[in-house]
Amino acid sequence: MFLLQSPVRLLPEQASTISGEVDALYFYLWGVSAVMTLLVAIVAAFFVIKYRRRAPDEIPRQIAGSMKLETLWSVIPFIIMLTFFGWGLKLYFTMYRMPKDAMEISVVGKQWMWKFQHPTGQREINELHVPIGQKIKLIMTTEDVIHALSIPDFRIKSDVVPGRYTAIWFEATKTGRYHLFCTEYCGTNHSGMGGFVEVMERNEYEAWLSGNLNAVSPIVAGEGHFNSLGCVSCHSAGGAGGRCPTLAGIFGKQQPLADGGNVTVDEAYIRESILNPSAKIVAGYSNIMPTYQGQVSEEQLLQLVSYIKSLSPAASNGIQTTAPARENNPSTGVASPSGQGTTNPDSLRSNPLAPTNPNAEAGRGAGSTRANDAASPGSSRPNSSSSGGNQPRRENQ
Amino acid sequence: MATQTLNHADAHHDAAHDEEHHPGLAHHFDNMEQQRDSGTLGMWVFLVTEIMFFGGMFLAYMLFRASNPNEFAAGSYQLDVLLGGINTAVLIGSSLTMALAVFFAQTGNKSLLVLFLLATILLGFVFLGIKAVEYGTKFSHGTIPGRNFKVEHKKMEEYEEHHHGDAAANVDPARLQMFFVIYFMLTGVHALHMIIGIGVMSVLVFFALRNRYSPEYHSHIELAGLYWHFVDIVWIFLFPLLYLIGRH
Amino acid sequence: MSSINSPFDKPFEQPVDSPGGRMRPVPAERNYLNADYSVRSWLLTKDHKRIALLYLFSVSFFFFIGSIYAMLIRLELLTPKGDLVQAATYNKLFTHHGIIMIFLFLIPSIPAILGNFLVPLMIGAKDLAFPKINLLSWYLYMIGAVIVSSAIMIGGVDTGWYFYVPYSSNFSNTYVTLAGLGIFVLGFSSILTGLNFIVTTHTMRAPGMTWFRLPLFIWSHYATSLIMLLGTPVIAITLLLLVFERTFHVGIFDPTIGGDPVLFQHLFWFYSHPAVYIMLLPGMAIISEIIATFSRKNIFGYKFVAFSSIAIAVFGFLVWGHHLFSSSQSVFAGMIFSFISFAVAVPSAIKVFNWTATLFRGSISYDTPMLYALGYIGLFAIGGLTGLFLASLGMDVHLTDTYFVVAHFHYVMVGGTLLAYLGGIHYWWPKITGRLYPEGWGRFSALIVFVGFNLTFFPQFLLGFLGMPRRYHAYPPEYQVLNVLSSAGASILAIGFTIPLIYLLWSLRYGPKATDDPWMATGLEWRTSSPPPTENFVETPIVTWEAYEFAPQETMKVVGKLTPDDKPDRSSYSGN
Amino acid sequence: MSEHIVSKNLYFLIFGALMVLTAITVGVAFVNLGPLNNVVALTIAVIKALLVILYFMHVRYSSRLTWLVIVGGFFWLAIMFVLTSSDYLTRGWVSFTR
Repeated sequence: MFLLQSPVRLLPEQASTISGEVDALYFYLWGVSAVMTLLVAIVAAFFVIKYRRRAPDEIPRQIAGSMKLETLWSVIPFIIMLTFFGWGLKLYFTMYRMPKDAMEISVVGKQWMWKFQHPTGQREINELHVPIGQKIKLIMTTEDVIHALSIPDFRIKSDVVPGRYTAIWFEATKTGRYHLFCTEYCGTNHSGMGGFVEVMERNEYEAWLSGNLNAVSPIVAGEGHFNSLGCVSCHSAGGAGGRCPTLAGIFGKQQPLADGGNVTVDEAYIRESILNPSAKIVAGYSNIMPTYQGQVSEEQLLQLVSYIKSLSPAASNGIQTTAPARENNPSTGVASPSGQGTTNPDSLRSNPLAPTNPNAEAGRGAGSTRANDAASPGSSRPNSSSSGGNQPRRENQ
Repeated sequence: MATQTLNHADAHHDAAHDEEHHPGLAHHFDNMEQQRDSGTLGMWVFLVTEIMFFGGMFLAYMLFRASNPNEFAAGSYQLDVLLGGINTAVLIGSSLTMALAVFFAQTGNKSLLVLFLLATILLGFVFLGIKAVEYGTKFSHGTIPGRNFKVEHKKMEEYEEHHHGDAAANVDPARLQMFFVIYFMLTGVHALHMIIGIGVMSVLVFFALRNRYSPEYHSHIELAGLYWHFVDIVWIFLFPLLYLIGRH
Repeated sequence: MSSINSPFDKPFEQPVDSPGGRMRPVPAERNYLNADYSVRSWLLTKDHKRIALLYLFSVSFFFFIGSIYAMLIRLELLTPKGDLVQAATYNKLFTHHGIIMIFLFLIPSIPAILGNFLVPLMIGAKDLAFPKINLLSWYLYMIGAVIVSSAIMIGGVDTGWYFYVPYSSNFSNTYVTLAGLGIFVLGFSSILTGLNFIVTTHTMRAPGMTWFRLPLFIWSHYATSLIMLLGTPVIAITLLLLVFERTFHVGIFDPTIGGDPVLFQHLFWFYSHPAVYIMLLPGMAIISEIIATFSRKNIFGYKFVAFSSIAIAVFGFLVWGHHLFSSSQSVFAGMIFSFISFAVAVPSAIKVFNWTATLFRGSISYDTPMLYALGYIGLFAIGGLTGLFLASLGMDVHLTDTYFVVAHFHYVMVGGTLLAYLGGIHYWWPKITGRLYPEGWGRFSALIVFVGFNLTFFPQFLLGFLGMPRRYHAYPPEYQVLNVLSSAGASILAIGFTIPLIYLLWSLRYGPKATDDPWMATGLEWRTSSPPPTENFVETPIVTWEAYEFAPQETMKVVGKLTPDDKPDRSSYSGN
Repeated sequence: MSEHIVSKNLYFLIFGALMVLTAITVGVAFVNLGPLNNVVALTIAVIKALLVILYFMHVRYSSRLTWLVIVGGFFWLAIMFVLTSSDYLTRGWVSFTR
């Protein structure tokens, strides 16, 4: 009982929509494992006691084996394992198939910090503020070594690989502060590379966003890079492509390639085309684009990707921030940063999901020890230290 | 008492018994055939590990070529197909001399055995010499992977001219380096195997001159032959994969 | 003495001198230990038994070094803050622990010590097929060990034992190159051991020792050798590429010039997952022998157990991608790898069930090796089943790179392999040294190890599910209680490992002399003297009985007469 | 089983075949066959390797065990290639944008 009453937790919080599913599989797996281990242990213990040696030189009657039994204990475990496989696969698809209506937050890992940028342009380091009840997709890459972003209470995790984009999504179901870890060993201060995810009520999130007025949305920033790097001189965003393919409306579509293949335009392809333009040439065009390897940082790349995505309204992921951003800043000319901080919260407020979300802790968290202090709206502001489990945990730096 | 003891010699064939006194028979083997079979199997098993060893690099080759086809073609174009071709012929020739050396070991012709072993060594050195010339050219142009990697512009222009009008044939110089990384790793490790082979064969020449081998006992020669042919096979794959892509 | 005895002459033919039949004095005779006492005769020996002892000393030494690192890690993790050592030091601690335990202890432990000692004895050969190569493999091991140790001593390595790029290639400032080269050399040692076992099993079997009369120990070692041969070259070339990348900055794994860090992971795990079975299969080999001997029963479903070893070796090569489920590997590949990973669990399950069934109607004694074997079955079951958690795609995402993984593979490696290793050392100790260890102390320490082990590693399952990441120098305070439990268990475990060290050394001088066959076991290794003579058998044995033939006397075959099926020709392997 | 001695003439014949195949593979490389270039080059290389293995290395006359060892070696190589490719070739199947 000591363990249950102490600040020790034995189970992580169920704070996202998939937590429950993962836990169900987990308990199923433990259940089967316990039954099988106990079966073997009890049977073995019974034999060991019942058939203990009674005379030093006794030789028991020998038994060769039984085809029937062998088949039985090969096939039955295999069938049980197929359920593990199927259930795990289903869950995996849920985790890694990205929802269409998610809010996209870009993540860049770096020894030893996490940098986040919200669609409205706010940046954070090692803290991530997200609204409750909103699907959130993290598009992630790294500036140096491999990291992995893990939020145990949401049961999500993915490696962050240099030169690639990976993504995870979640929808938080409970306000509070949750640990955010780097789980792929990344060097000296690996254990210091982490922080907290702060899940807030919708209105608090908006208030938090509006407290940060000079933010530039990644789309606008991307457009800035698009102009300053000279991309615009060739890939004129209006669609009048001459030597270069137009970028309007291509995202999510299939593009025919010069070598006869096809490519689906996604984040990875845009990235590759900026850094290694000769890799996949669109049919009908020459390989005249220079590489931008070394000239753009990972964050700038993510902003360029956001901008190019915003040129394809049909394919863009229907997140609230994308459309207003583009409308307010027609793609001619440099964006006005001042408009951004205010427009987007407005658009958020117009979202039907926006008002207070009732599902927070009503049906959940029965067995959790942290629900009480984390769930009350007042305590979920950043830096509000609440229970023992929520204290900032590192000493160094 | 249910105990079985057997006279040692009874356990074996008479032939085996005769062979027991062969000076080449190690104490823990019963007869020459068992010893030779063990050696052959051991060498084949070793060659399987070599397949896997080179396999890792071939896997890297496949994946990188798939992701950088133009760069690999352009890199291949910068290698000297004539020298590569000559080297292929030299190595196949050395395989022939090696096979003949085994033949003369089997038939007990000592002087021809030594002659063909020496011929194999010589061809090995010719191969390495030509390889050194190729490496030297690359060094002089700075086409060495690493921080100071330089593109050989003359060859690049030639290549682009060769493919003029073909949009997909343009090359990212930074990724051209990847071809040369693979080229140097594969040919370098291959050359290292050649050097080891030459060393082994030199020892065999020494032993052969001291009359150690006979038609009954020559498995060293056979095993060295297996190894040498394996090195030849690796090159048979390296030549088209490194020298002959992007020629057309 | 030392003609070839049938398995059952002793209990029936010879009166037992003392209770338990242990005290029959052995005349002082020539054996492999007293044949020559010079240092040279040890360092240049080609006797597989002496090489096994060389391995025993060096491998045990590194086991204790690795354990010290483990203790330091557990000490640091007593408190949430990183207060005992600095983060950089901690990273080196777990890297050294991993490298030493995996490459210097677990991989060579059972094959190179007990395998080396027993494979020729069990198949009735005078030695391994290539004694010089066997000695060379020990020297390569020592050279590799010296290189790795020097890397550790001049500053250490901080990349984790798996050397993931680009951290190891472009970022770490520690002695990665040296450590990589050391492991490269160790790999060749491993390859040569495997090569020797394969060839020996094929060509050196005694007359009448057909494939299905081989002890299961041999089957498992054969399967292990397959993995050593087919996997190790790949890690060798991978580390070579890493060293190249690090030295010349050539970018094989560097994405900025077209390289791919995930390729490293594929190549690395192509070896390192099967390497898990290099560590596991020899443990299973020992358990099969112990279970049979101490229940006096032939192994239930011999052929299933034999082929399950081969199946594990083969399937083990098809599942490496389950280490990459959350490493941006494609979802489709993840699906394939997950499916095959479940398939590899079936042969493991078959072994566990067959061992359990072997106990049925046996004559079970509670000697130390048997206690270790029974502990093994339970812990391996837990270790194996928790492996299924990690093979299940959606579950793995949450659990990978947490302490759950740490707990899982320690259950398999320590609860499995290490227990089997200790059981095996006890079981064959009389054969190796000619002395008996004190049974009471043996049972006591087996119990301590079992308790300490579970206390150390079971809390780590809970920690892992809570989300505590691996390789963390400091951790959130709510994880402390479980970490304290784990550290407490580790100190019990340390005691459990120290007691055998003491009493085994003690027994070398004071232990009662062992008979040829103190356990009434069946294998050929018990049909020669303890310790065996240099040539293993005074006369070449002829095998006419099946493996584990604990037959009552009246139904026993007349031993020594070859039936038409028994081919006495050792080289009959070729062509069939 | 005594060892098989291959005649000298067969060695010369194989040598000739290998040289001819080398010439062919070089010649074909200068003709543009599209993706077929790779197929032809690899096919010729495999044929050459087989000739060397079967005759120079005497595998044609060797025991079944030797065959098994060789086939096993290449089979394992294939495992490495196929399963690794199963990752690289299917990366785009589940894209993050969908």
